[in-house]
Amino acid sequence: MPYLVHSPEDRSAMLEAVGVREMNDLLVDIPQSLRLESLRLPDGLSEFETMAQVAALAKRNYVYPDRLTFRGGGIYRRFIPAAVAAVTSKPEFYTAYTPYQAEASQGTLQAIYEFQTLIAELTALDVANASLYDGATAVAEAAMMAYVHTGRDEVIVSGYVHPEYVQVLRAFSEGRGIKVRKGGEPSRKTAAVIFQQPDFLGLLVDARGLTNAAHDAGALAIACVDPISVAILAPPGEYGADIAVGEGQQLGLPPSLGGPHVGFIACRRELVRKLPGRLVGAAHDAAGRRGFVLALAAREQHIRRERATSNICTNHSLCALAAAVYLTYMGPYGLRQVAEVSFQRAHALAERLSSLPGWEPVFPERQFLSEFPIRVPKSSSVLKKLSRKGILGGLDVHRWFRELKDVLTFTCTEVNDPQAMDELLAVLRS
Amino acid sequence: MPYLVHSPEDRSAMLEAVGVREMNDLLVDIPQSLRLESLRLPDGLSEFETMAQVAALAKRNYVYPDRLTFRGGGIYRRFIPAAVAAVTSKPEFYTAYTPYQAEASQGTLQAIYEFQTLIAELTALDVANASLYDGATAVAEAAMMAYVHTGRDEVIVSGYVHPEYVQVLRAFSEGRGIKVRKGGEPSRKTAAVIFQQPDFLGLLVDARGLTNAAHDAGALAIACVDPISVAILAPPGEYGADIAVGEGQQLGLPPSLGGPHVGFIACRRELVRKLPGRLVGAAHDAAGRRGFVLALAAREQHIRRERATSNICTNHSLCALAAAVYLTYMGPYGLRQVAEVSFQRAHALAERLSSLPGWEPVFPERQFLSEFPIRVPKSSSVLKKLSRKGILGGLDVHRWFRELKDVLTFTCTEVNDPQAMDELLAVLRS
Amino acid sequence: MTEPLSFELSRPAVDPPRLPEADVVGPAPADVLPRDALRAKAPGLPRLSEPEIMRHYSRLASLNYSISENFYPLGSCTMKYNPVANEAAAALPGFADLHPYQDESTIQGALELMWRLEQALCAVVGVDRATLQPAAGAHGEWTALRMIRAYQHSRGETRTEVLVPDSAHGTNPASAALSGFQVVEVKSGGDGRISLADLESKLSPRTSALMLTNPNTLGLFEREILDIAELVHSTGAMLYYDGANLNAFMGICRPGDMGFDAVHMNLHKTFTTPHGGGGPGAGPVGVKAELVPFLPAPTVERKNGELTLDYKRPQSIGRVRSFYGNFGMLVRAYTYILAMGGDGLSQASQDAVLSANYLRKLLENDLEMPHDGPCMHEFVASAHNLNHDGVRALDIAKALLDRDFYAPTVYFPLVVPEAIMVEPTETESKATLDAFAQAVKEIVAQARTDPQSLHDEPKKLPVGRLDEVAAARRINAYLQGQSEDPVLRWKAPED
Amino acid sequence: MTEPLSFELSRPAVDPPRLPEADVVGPAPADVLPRDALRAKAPGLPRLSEPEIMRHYSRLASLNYSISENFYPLGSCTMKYNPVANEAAAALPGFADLHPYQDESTIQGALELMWRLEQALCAVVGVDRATLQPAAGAHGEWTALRMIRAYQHSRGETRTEVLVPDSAHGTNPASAALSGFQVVEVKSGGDGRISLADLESKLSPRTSALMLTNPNTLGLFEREILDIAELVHSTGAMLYYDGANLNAFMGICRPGDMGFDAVHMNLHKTFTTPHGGGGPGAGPVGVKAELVPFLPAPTVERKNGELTLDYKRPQSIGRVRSFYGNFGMLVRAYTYILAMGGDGLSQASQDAVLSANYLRKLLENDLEMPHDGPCMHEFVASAHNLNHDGVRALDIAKALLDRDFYAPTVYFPLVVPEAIMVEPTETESKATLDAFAQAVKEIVAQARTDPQSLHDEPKKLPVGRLDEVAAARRINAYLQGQSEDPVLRWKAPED
Ligand SMILES: Cc1ncc(COP(=O)(O)O)c(C=O)c1O
Ligand SMILES: Cc1ncc(COP(=O)(O)O)c(C=O)c1O
Repeated sequence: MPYLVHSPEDRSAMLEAVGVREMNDLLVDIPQSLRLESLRLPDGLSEFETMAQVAALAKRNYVYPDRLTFRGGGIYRRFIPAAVAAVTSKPEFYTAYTPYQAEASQGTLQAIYEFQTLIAELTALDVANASLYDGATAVAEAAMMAYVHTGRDEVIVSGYVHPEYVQVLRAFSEGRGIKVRKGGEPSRKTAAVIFQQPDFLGLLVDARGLTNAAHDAGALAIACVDPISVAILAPPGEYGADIAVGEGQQLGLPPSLGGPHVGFIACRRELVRKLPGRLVGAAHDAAGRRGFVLALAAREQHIRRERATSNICTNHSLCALAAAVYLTYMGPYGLRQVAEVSFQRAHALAERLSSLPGWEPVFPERQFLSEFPIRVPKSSSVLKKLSRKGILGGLDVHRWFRELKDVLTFTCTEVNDPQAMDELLAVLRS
Repeated sequence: MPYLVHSPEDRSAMLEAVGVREMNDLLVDIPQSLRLESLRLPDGLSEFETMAQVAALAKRNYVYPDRLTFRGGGIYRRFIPAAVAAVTSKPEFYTAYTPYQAEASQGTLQAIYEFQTLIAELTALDVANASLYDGATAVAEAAMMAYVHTGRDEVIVSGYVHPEYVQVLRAFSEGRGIKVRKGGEPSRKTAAVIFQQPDFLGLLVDARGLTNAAHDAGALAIACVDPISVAILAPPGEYGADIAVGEGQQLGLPPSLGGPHVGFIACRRELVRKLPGRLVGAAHDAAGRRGFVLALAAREQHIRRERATSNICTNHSLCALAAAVYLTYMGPYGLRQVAEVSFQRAHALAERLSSLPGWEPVFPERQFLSEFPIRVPKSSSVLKKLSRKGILGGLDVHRWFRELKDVLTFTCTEVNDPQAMDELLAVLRS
Repeated sequence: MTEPLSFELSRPAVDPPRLPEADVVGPAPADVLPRDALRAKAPGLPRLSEPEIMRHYSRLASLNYSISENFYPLGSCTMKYNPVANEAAAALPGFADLHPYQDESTIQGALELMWRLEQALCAVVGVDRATLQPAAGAHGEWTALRMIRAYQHSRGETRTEVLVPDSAHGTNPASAALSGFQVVEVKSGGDGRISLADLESKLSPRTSALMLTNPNTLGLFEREILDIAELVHSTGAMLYYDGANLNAFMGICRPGDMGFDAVHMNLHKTFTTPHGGGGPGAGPVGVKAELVPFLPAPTVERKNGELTLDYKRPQSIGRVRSFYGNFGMLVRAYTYILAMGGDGLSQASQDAVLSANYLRKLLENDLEMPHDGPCMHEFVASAHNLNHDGVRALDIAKALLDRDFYAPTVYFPLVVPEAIMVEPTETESKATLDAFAQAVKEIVAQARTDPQSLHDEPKKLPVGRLDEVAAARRINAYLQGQSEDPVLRWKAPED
Repeated sequence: MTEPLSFELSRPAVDPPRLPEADVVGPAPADVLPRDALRAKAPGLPRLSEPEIMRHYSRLASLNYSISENFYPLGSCTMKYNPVANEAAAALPGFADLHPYQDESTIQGALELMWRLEQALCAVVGVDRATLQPAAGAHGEWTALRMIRAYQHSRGETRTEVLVPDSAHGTNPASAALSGFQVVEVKSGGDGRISLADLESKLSPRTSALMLTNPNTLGLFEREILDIAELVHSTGAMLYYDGANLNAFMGICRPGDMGFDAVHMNLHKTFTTPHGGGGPGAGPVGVKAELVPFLPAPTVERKNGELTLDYKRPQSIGRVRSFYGNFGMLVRAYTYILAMGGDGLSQASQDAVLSANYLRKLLENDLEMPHDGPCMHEFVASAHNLNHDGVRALDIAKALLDRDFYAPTVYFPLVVPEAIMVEPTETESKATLDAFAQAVKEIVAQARTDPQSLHDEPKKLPVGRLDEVAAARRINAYLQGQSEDPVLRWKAPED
């Protein structure tokens, strides 16, 4: 059978060595009443038939070409260098476990150490961890940090933060008995002010102002940032935010219906002991050679158990590796160009869309980078029309925000060439 | 620029170290009259744009689904285990050179040694080489061996040998002044009798009889065999052929419009010194550890120069590796099942096709394995009709053989499920 | 050979990669954005060419042990072979290029896959429905506890305690605490199994749930599982199954039949999705009927042929992750289940158990076996017998690395001193198990004759034992502001 | 660590892989085929499970040095970085799954790619048309000579000799002989370049062609190339360019402009298609107008927008390979050319030349430099200066392996004793070149102080120096029937 290695001879030799007559003799501890005849599942298939069935399922999905995808909402189509998959598909990386034995895991450990450094540089904060599950749980983990650090049990979510992130934050907070408030002024009861920059609609928020307000109330400022945007925008560290989190999908990972991707978290030196998850640090051997090890493990569940900063164990290392390769490929100037090309195209598109009859910008007074909200005559028919032509139009945000009826957020990146925009407008005008 | 590593600083530092002022000082030996301003080629593109252009070209080809591909003629759609690409895509294999430094190339050398053994086992001959370009050049190289070995300058091509192989054989022979005869009895002038089993039409030939006839005339018998077929059919070694050659595409390689694939060649002990190309053998180090090295190099161009057995240098190692993985995955029983499933399906299809009005078998008295010729009312319209429904019908062999007007050769393998045959017949009946 | 950091290889003037130009007339950020919204200092990313980057990561890869090249008997982690076909499946554009906010009508294939996977997982563990949202096992534990709590709330109960055996994995108590429960530890008896007496004494109306893995982390099947279930249920509490050890009995028995109300599964253990050096994984949670209303939203539902995402679940605990979970991992696990089938999965668990017992047998005279066999898919030995030679479990682990084997899990579970936890899995050959046993025997012999030399291992790896204590000291110094070297990240010398 | 052979790992009763069943009613082979047509003895293929197979090949891979992890300064082989994007391009189903006998109307994209690649190659080397059929450089050499011969035949000439410099690669004379020519060697002069005097003396009405590579295998540009061309053409002979060294001057000059009539290119050198441990490569041949009628059939032609394969070429030398050449390699090379562009290719050659001269400079005091610089993309040094210490080029090569570098080409070209041929290529960083030079310096120093120790290297690799002489002896014994151990293949002990 596929992936099994023992031959019948091997099995009987092993049973004999163990000193039992048959397999059942090894299962004596299992109450007879629990024993199954077999699983209610079909028998296995050959690899050929397996792949044919799986491919048939894949074919039943419609893949919008990247250049005709103008929908974001937290997941974006971007250019992914072939180098990324070439590295993450190396079995030495993807078939290794969490690097408990440092000497035999230097590849993974050093890659994580580089990832931590890259995230710290992007966010301009002191220390980043090895990864979290996604942007949503990263926001929640940051809130837990603030709760523990301040001893206060309320967090304020300011403005249009990704609605699914807020939902996850609520689920986490409920367990800990933390109140999640939408908006409002921070007070002495406030553990943290959480904002997203740019926000879920793509618009810039006054990160500096929000950070200062939080600090004035003795609360922490938690910035949820787009990792590409900080090539242009002031990073959390520059305006004094205490914790930066975000979703790393744009750093070399395909959309894949929403996962697996990678959450990142970075913080100021004072908060490092509160960080959730793995941390890799540099160490040396007796010969003075530098190597890397899992560090500050005393924060973690396998040591601290119920008093751990988080329950996270398996995280998203391989996605962090992808992000590290992506950021190393781009370098500071490549990343900036990606951000600027997206910015310029999005602004060009915004202008062209605004010129359509009945289309008008929402919050025209606010700035944006590469994603923006626009009110359209009838969102559903607009999207249907585009979809019929193989174009994935903007995201209808009304499903989360009552006040934003018929508002679509459009996004542009380096994959949406000008011709693609022309096609988009042609369809809309038709 | 892509794939270049030097920064401007690096370049000037290196120029300085060399002791010249500018690049041109290193190109002084090139006559001024030859110097170019630049290449008449467009400037380079980003990887994103490059891949977009290449993908656009790929999209302009129609890919017939494997299950609906009933055309062979030397290249076949078969199940390729994912294991094959997983191995051949390892950079340690595909970015290495010919293993001149044995100690640092044991991976490649051992893989080739295993390939040589696998081919020797398949053909039931003594020794096989490290690979040749393809089946066609393998036939030609075998003929050269016979020419040198016997000192005779005529080779007989018996029956329906792949027409392109024969064309390549002619091109090679012309250079050496060897006469290529189609059919006829071998004589004292004959260096070798070359036949294909099964032949180009898929039909079995009397390999044993042809071999004996060749031997009676003091000529060598060269069998060009389908590497899957020998799981069922007597292999060349069993009926006494001196040299076995063939095309290895079916052993784990995608059709890829005809290449790269791999030619194989195996022979009896007496002929080993005449073999073209690389040979890997076992050797030992001072500590008695077994390793592998390039062997009998004295046959080859880099030592023997104009007296070499062949001019081949770079061969098709990576394709040979693919074949080795494929054969190891299949094992003797897997390979036999692949051959038998193809056999049974082909025979079922032949019967169903013969029942169509105006369709009749060609050479009904002859046996076949998984490919067979059949005469149809009007080949061109049959194929058009099928193609319109996304089915790649049989191969029209009339283009090579005048006598075979309106004859199509159909092939079946484990990828052509019965439903695919139903679809084929439904279209033909419609 | 060690490898410099990408930051150390970086050179200031290396060309950035070629990237598309905007090709539109539009403002540059600096033209429209307020000065103070702009980044002041460029991030210190390395600047390298593609050939340098690829070689850098190729060399890093070569510094790793991994299942692809090494036996990886890491107890509790089920490091089995990761089929390459799974990777090909997940890479299909029809999966990898799907946007999570596409219209449901355009992702019917993906929803069908999730639906079928849920069905298959439910069949394997014997529950009614499952959520595929959790990203890992710990995430699944917490999700399950949230559901149990919501269920009890809905019945007007406020239960504040979760019972966790002393042999449990650290994520169990951590997940319980994260969900707002008090953690109450339950002792193991001398036979390595949970003590019913102690359990009974800890059970109370305050008890919300008992978290259990079976076989437990000692690799022993909880014989009295039915009595345990009865006890727990009789107090109105629920029984939670930590599925990390599911590889022990697929097709042999089912947690659902044992009385477990909620079960998490580690697709990255039992169902061969790769560990990735520490994730991503996937931790679906299966539940019995009474917990179904509380599953995270959305669930996948089949409505007259069409598959839809159901968000209208009034009693749902809400969302535990963005979108629909680690979809790419779900594709891999589904592909594996298709290939294995019910027959293959059953044989896999039987082989896993057989291999563990075989290896245990080979080693029983070399290491201490604190508990009687038979074991299930793994066993826990102890290096306690070598302590008088000054040799510890850690030394055994490091010595194994020098012999091309990864090390077993050591010092877990905590209830066994000098624990060495070995899980061979069904995808390691008898020859490999024999070689591993041979290596352990040699190391034990060496411990007797020359214990000191073991402290110097590993010798053959790119680095020797790394001084974690010194590293921790330097980290503390940084965190206390006594040093500017963060240790937890690279910092440019000039900074 | 060495790895057993797959045959040695094999076990008799391992399950064969799951494969599709026939699912049709049809006869089995034995039912219809005559007994004596059937195979008597099953082939001795190994029987292993997929996990064992994957680990086997993963371990074999780890025994290789390769560009991906090691500097590979193998002279004449242009071991440059192989872009990963090329691999992704060739794997596109729109290329990989095309049947060679599909109707032309269904492969227009593929034909367009071949057409554009031909155009680009012609632009780089300065010729009129090219064939993409040859599978490698040697195959291209032979193809070109066939064309030259056919051309001369068509003009009623019978020229029987091909001139080949003594510094030429072995494939040159071998290809000439294979095409039925006498090979006449032309001597190099003291400056390492071809001796015009000697050339003149060898040229005659019998001369069909002169095969030349420029820069020659010593890495030196043939300054007098224009005079050479004039001389050759004046006798009515043709000039053939061995394109193995094309990496030296893309965008700087062109063989066509130098007067070469036919040119082969190694796409697996200059155009980054991977070497694959010894192929597959691709050796297109470009020709001037007068040779175009003789190109192998089919050629790709553009007829009013449509691309077609032209088989009707009365004067063609025929076919040199089945189908249309190594198409998958053509895709890779075209992808590379698109990404590099004219500007990139020109810079690549300049960097290759700069790097070679830089490295040559670093080593000029350690190794003998038999010829004056500047060199082009590679240079040939000599270990002659170390012979009195009993140290040979081979020792330097082996010692480099112990320092994580692959070795340069040694003992080629034959005109330099103890030749060490170094080609760094443009994709190796200055840091790598510096480290390599440092290693050579250390080895040379070691040769002076402790020459004996060099003979024992390599020490760090899975095997030490292998005794090829003993192996050759055993092979001879087998070939002469004095032994039953073939050495050139594994044989089952019981056989
Ligand atoms: C027994 C046990 N429970 C829970 C977990 C946690 O699973 P994960 O690492 O996927 O969060 C693990 C894995 O390490 C485990 O071994
Ligand atoms: C100078 C020279 N000519 C010809 C060849 C032959 O090329 P190939 O190995 O592709 O047949 C080579 C490659 O080794 C070479 O270096």
